[in-house]
Amino acid sequence: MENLISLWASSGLAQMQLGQMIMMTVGLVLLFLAISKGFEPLLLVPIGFGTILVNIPGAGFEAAPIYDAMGHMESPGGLLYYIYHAGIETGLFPLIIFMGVGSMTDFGPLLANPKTLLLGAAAQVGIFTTVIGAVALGHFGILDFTIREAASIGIIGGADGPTAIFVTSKLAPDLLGAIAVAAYSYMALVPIIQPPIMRALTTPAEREIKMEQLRPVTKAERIVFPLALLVLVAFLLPDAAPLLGMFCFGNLMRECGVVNRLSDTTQNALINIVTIFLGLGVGSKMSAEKFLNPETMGILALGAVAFCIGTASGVLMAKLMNTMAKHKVNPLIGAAGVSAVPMAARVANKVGLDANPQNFLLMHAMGPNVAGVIGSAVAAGVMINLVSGM
Amino acid sequence: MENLISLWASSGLAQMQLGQMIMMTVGLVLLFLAISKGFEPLLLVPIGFGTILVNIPGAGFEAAPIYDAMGHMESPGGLLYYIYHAGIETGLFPLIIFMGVGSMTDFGPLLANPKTLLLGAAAQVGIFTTVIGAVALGHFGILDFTIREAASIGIIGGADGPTAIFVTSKLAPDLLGAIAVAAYSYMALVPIIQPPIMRALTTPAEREIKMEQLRPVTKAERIVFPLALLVLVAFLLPDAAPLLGMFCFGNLMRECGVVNRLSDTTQNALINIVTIFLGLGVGSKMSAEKFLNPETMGILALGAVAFCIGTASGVLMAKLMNTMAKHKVNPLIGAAGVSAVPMAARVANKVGLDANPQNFLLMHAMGPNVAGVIGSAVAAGVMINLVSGM
Amino acid sequence: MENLISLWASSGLAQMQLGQMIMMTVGLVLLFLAISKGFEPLLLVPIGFGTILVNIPGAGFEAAPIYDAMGHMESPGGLLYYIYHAGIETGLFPLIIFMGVGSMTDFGPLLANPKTLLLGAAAQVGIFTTVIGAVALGHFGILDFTIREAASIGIIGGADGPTAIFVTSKLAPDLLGAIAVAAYSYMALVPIIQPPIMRALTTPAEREIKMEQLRPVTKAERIVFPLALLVLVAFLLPDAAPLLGMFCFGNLMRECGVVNRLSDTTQNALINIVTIFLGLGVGSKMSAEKFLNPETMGILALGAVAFCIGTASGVLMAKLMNTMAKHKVNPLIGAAGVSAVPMAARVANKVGLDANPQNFLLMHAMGPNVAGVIGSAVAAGVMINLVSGM
Amino acid sequence: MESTLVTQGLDLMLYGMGTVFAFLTLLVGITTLMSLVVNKLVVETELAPAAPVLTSTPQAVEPRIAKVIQAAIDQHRK
Amino acid sequence: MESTLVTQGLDLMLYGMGTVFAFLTLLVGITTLMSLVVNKLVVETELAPAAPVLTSTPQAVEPRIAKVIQAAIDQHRK
Amino acid sequence: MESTLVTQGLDLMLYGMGTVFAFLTLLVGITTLMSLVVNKLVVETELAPAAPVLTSTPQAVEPRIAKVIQAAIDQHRK
Ligand code: NA
Ligand code: NA
Ligand code: NA
Repeated sequence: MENLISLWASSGLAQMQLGQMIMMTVGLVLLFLAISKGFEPLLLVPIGFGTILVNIPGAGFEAAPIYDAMGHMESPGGLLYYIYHAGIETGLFPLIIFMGVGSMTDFGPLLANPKTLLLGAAAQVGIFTTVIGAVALGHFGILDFTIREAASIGIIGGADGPTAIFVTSKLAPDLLGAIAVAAYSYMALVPIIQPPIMRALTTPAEREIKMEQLRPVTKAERIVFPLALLVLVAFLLPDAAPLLGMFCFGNLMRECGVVNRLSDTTQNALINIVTIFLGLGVGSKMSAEKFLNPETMGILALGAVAFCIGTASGVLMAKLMNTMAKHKVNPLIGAAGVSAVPMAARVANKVGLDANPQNFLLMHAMGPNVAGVIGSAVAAGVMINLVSGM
Repeated sequence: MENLISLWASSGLAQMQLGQMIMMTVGLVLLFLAISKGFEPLLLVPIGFGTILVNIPGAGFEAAPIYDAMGHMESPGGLLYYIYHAGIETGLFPLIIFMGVGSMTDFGPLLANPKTLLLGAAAQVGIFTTVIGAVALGHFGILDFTIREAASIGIIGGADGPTAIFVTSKLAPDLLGAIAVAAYSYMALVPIIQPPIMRALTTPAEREIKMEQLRPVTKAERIVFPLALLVLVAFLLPDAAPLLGMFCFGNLMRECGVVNRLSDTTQNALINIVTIFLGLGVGSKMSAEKFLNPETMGILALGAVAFCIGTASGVLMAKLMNTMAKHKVNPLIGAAGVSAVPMAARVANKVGLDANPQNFLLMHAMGPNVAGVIGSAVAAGVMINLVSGM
Repeated sequence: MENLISLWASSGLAQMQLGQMIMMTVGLVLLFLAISKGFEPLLLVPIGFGTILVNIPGAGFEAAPIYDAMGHMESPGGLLYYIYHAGIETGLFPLIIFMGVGSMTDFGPLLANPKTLLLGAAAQVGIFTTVIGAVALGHFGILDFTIREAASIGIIGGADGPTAIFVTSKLAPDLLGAIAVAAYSYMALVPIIQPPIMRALTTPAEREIKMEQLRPVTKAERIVFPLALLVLVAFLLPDAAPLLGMFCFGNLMRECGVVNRLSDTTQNALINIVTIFLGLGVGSKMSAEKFLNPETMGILALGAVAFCIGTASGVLMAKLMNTMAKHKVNPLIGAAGVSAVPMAARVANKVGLDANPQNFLLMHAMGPNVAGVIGSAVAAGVMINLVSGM
Repeated sequence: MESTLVTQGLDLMLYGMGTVFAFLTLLVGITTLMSLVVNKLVVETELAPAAPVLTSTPQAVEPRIAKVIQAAIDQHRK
Repeated sequence: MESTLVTQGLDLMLYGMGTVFAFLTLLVGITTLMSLVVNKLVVETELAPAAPVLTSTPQAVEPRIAKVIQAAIDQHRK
Repeated sequence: MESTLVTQGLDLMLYGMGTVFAFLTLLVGITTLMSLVVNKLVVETELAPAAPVLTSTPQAVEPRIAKVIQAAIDQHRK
């Protein structure tokens, strides 16, 4: 009888709290969006599943291990506990992902047209405007964000998942779940969020601008570029060195041509393994007390604003550049500066084709697109530096 | 001269104890069975090799690291020490393997004929009967098992390696070597152990029963099933959530169709890496003092009994179902309920073909086969819960 | 304004020291050698990149994590800190690499002609002569090496990267950067270092010696050999068991034919992942204070000497064997005894072809080549044992 | 007392097998129901044919491997 | 005081965007310069055609995969 | 005293090279013997032709890759 009581007492039904049920539903919704709607499934499937796992009452997925006085383990920790503390709290997983992304990135279009780097810079306006927004919500007493939290929310506008996770795990780990979900959701929504803004800020004539074909880029340039970027970071912005250093390392392995074994593994087995665990680990921060509160609504709202402002800034920057330069750029590719690689570049291409079915912008948009990755990593470095000193 | 003495004193010959020599022989026998007889080589090759390594006197494969008072490492630990404590004591390796097994599992046959789940339930009778057997051996003073040890021995009857390792590492880590070896050895012996029992309990007519062809299963069912199972586990049996949660996660990645990169890696690089280290880590528990004792003989004997009872229960359950149902099942597929995927299903198929060369049971037997995995994970959850409270 | 000062104070330019700039240049030179000259790129690309990363002032790549009094993390450690302490200080990475090398090694040529093992033994003379050299430099007050450091320097002559890293991380971790760089650089220089020595020590007639074709080797021999080697190590030289045990394990997985999944992963994803992190971790020891000192010049000089003596010893041993044996060996294959697989074997082949365009020595040279791996692992075991007791 | 161990064993058997059977029997029902509901729903809505599934982040998804597989598939179709 | 937070936010915006623009503008210059220099240098010296690149350590670099890929390439060329 | 270091170095050389040569010489003998014994035994018993080696656990061993390889092999045989 005692056993029956023990079994019942340990069942989910007896322990389940409303918040946990809601969070499990949130997890299911994330899975639905990922599987049925194609929302960044590589991350949202593990995050959604991790959300469900961590909210199963009594399953102990995020339980800490217990040691006796002699240091022997009395009871092991939960899977998500180990994943979070080994891979996310330390920053290792986002950095390894960044190495993998670097080894998948083709800097060719950027090298052929370096001034598109400015579009990647402009789109980061979204990040910092959103910080102001979060701070203002705090100032007017609507929500209560610290400067560390405001900075983490702003980085959603960087449209770069691993950067957002890296920054948030350093500055505001309690918001990690909400911010990662917002970042990946909005990246998935890029095809819906961006086009109206792009059309509103451009004339049909501008959207039809044909850009001259990109010059071919030599192998030597491709090899030297990640090293040049690394050295520049080392001299000017060491705070961005972890993210950009690993990014450049991955890219150098890709381009140098003598370590293809390593580059292949970085692009496949390694990044896949880390992606699974990164997603589960982010899910472990999706507990009711951390997610179900007004701040999350604020984060979602501010994140959307950040995306919109970033998109607009990119487009406007392109128009500004056109007032000065001889070779016009199609302002649509400015929107790709938010990163969200390669989705944002495809969106620019599609909106361009709508205006003129002969106008292929994809390669031109890849330049600002990867520039946006660099831009938000730089922004991340600056923010970590400044906020830590505040 | 001192150096010569030091070299001699540190040589294996000078330090070797009889127990270590016997255990190295045990390791070689396991390798022989794995390589020459095809006994579950994916696990028994690493386990056998780990057995040899850990019994090399003076090699320090399971030495703990030594730190000075300042926390600096004075001497590093051995390879097997790190593997065991990082991957097995924490439960991480069995859980990752379970995720991989989930991503290799096709629930189609089970979904087409859900009542075969009952066969997977029945076969778990072997687990609990064996617990009684172990307890009885203790009661009559023949061997000395605690309830935690008895439960771990019983799980051998689950015919599922990672489940057995997960349970034993929590309840009775000192028996890990013996129990893992017994579990994998008997899984390999399924083609020898099961057929006589299957024939003894069925008539030729029963063995010739033709089952109707399985209906096709839709993609949507396959996607929703792991989620439904997960939710059920969450509500009713959180103690089974670690194992079944990871199993469902792997299966969802397989079926959802949008994360094939992740599913591929889970089925290949990741599960292979973890299998190597899991096997070596289990081998690290194969020391003379832990393996060469009467309890090991008891474990081997009880394990064999567990398999036999499980097989018989599955067959008898199928016969019982036939007394009530309209669509008869061939009772041979009940034997596949022990799990031992896919060996037990192949055995059912083969015994069926012996009775009637036109009677292909393989797909029908896959239902109870994977149901057996679920069944023993459920049994594992119940046992961990109940035994922890005793 | 304060922020501007903070940004400037944290920029690389403000913090950069001369030593760091030089080390970053060293890193770039290593990358140039690896990429443009093909110097062991699989290791030197990660080592070179790691060298740059660790010398970025303020980037914190090797910062230790900071915990508060309660054990909560206040600030995470740097990427290279975690890699070094988890994988190199513990010895795990070199051991896993050795397992991978084992699974890539074909012992066929060695089994067909076991006496070439003696060539692999002779080439280790380079190791021990170099120890004497390092000790002599200390004796005469030119440089200041302890016996632990001298032993680590000697192992460069083993021409085997993971062995050198394993020994040095145990005996003299501060020299790890210099020794690993020396080891891999000289391995890359084998085609330049060895031929003059080989030609100087042999007559044209000797270089033209044709060796009889190798007998075919059975699968059973290939399977039993790693086990026989393991047992011999276990009985006689447990100190060499970590390295040789993992080497034999990898080779057994390769040859046994029943765990091809595991062997494939060991040869690809696993060794690639560990190679990347091993290289970065070694790079983390390339700081100015550890690398920019007279000892490094001594290490580079002694390493070159070690290679030359090892090469000469192998060739002379082959000539010695010819004075006694019926079947002559071409003394050129003695040079392959230094290991540096498979470069040294290719060099032997090439020098042989220069002497006689019909004389293919490649397969004959593979025997001493892999014997050299065994030989230096044995030497490593002896040195760790003896030096630890001194 | 000695008998406690036996009692514990019997308890384990009783509650253990009970739970296993209860859980899997329930799962039979849930699975059958799930299949019915899902297949009805999906036929009706055709499951929003999973969108063009813009496959996200990595643009350069191993084109080399893709080529290999394509070649193999071409080969098979011949 | 309350306004500190706002001040901090504004500071972050000012110095943050400033740094981002300064850094990426500088990178435009550096990249352009780098391309000029590199392409000039490499055309002149032809970059020491990377040597026969004796591809080091692992002799048995996955010949099975190599075969597969070779087959696929052959296939494509037909 | 200073000379200790030199003594240690000489000891290391003496015992080190001694062990390396002793071990590898012994290995020459063991290997030769092993080959003799193994090849005699295996020819006689034909090594229990490794059974049908029911390749255990994972049923779905990467059929996609298998197809690719099969295609490549077919290709090569043509
Ligand atoms: Na961005
Ligand atoms: Na089972
Ligand atoms: Na060597």
